[in-house]
Amino acid sequence: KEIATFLEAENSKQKVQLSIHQFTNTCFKQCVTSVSNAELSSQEEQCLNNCVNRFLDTNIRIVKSLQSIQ
Amino acid sequence: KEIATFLEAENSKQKVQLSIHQFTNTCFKQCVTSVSNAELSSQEEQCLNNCVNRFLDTNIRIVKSLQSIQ
Amino acid sequence: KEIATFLEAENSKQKVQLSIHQFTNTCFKQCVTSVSNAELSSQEEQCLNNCVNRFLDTNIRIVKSLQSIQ
Amino acid sequence: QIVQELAVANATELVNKVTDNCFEKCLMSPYSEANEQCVDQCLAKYMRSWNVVSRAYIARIQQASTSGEI
Amino acid sequence: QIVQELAVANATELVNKVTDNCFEKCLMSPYSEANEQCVDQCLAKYMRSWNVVSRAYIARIQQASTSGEI
Amino acid sequence: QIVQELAVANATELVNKVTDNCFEKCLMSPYSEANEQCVDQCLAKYMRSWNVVSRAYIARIQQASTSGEI
Repeated sequence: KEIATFLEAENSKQKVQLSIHQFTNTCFKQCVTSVSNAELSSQEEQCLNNCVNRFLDTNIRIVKSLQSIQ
Repeated sequence: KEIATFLEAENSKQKVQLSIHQFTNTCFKQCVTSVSNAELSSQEEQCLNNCVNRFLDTNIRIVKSLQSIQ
Repeated sequence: KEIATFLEAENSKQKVQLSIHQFTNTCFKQCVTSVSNAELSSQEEQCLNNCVNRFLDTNIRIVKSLQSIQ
Repeated sequence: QIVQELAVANATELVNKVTDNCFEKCLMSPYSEANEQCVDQCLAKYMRSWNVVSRAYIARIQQASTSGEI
Repeated sequence: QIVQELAVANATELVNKVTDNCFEKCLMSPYSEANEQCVDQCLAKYMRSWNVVSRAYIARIQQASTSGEI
Repeated sequence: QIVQELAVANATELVNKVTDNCFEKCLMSPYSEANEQCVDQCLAKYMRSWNVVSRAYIARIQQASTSGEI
């Protein structure tokens, strides 16, 4: 049973990691247009923050709508 | 043996489902340009129909060509 | 033990195959703009060669940088 | 239990693809504003598209199956 | 049997990637017309590209392996 | 051992996504020139973006978890 709990915790952590990889990929493409220097501008950082939050808003709204249809 | 038949049928159904997800994703991107209302226009619906059929035509032609090369 | 060696060799071959599929997909999109005939032009062929080599350069540089950070 | 796992996999695939498509159509970098109305219409349109694609694909499979093509 | 499964997986991957690329290059929304000549040329060009990429990649692996890089 | 396999999977995913994004941002068809400075800056910017996205996502999960949403 301890092994099952451990595996489940690892599985959740892995899902979070994969979501972070996916969001970084999507949001970097949209928010970071220039790589002429190595620092993020404050606009880019704000855009990345908004991007994650708006993507999650969209995801949650869609899940709720689909659940209410069923 | 019944279990094998059952699993095979489920497997085929699942492949069809995955193809429908993939086609909807590809064809929605191309055929539905505006989401300013919730209805599909008749052009959009026709485009979606054509998109599926042309994609399958392309797929079948490529499979046949590759088989004839072998 | 022979089976393990055989499986490992098959596994490496499969990874090489998958990389070739991925590179062809990426580089074809960028280097082959016209399909008005069935032959590759010398520019297209050069572009495909460069594309693979530059992609690998990029990949190797990133792996080395990430290793040096750790 | 397999049937249930496949249903979950299908629902997850649907949610992911609708989220990607509707995020792309409704939200623009710098992502400072939400657009719930657009997401709702986009979801409705995506589900209608799913039905059109599904009917077209199944019609095509049945046709191929009747004519002995597959 | 594993070798055979990998060969099938490779063929499927090839068919999927050629179909995606040649659908994208040869067929335009609203997808009302087929374009078989374009698909045939595109397939021929994709297979030639596959060969160029394959040679370039394998040459690079062998070079790295000779110089002791990997 | 599972933890180690997940760490390897994560590192591989990171390398693949950085390579894709930085190849796209730094190298242009016909790919005749390397651009190592651009790749280095792009990698640095990608890692910073990863951190921003990671913080934003985890903050959101914790918020949802506190408010009992999930």
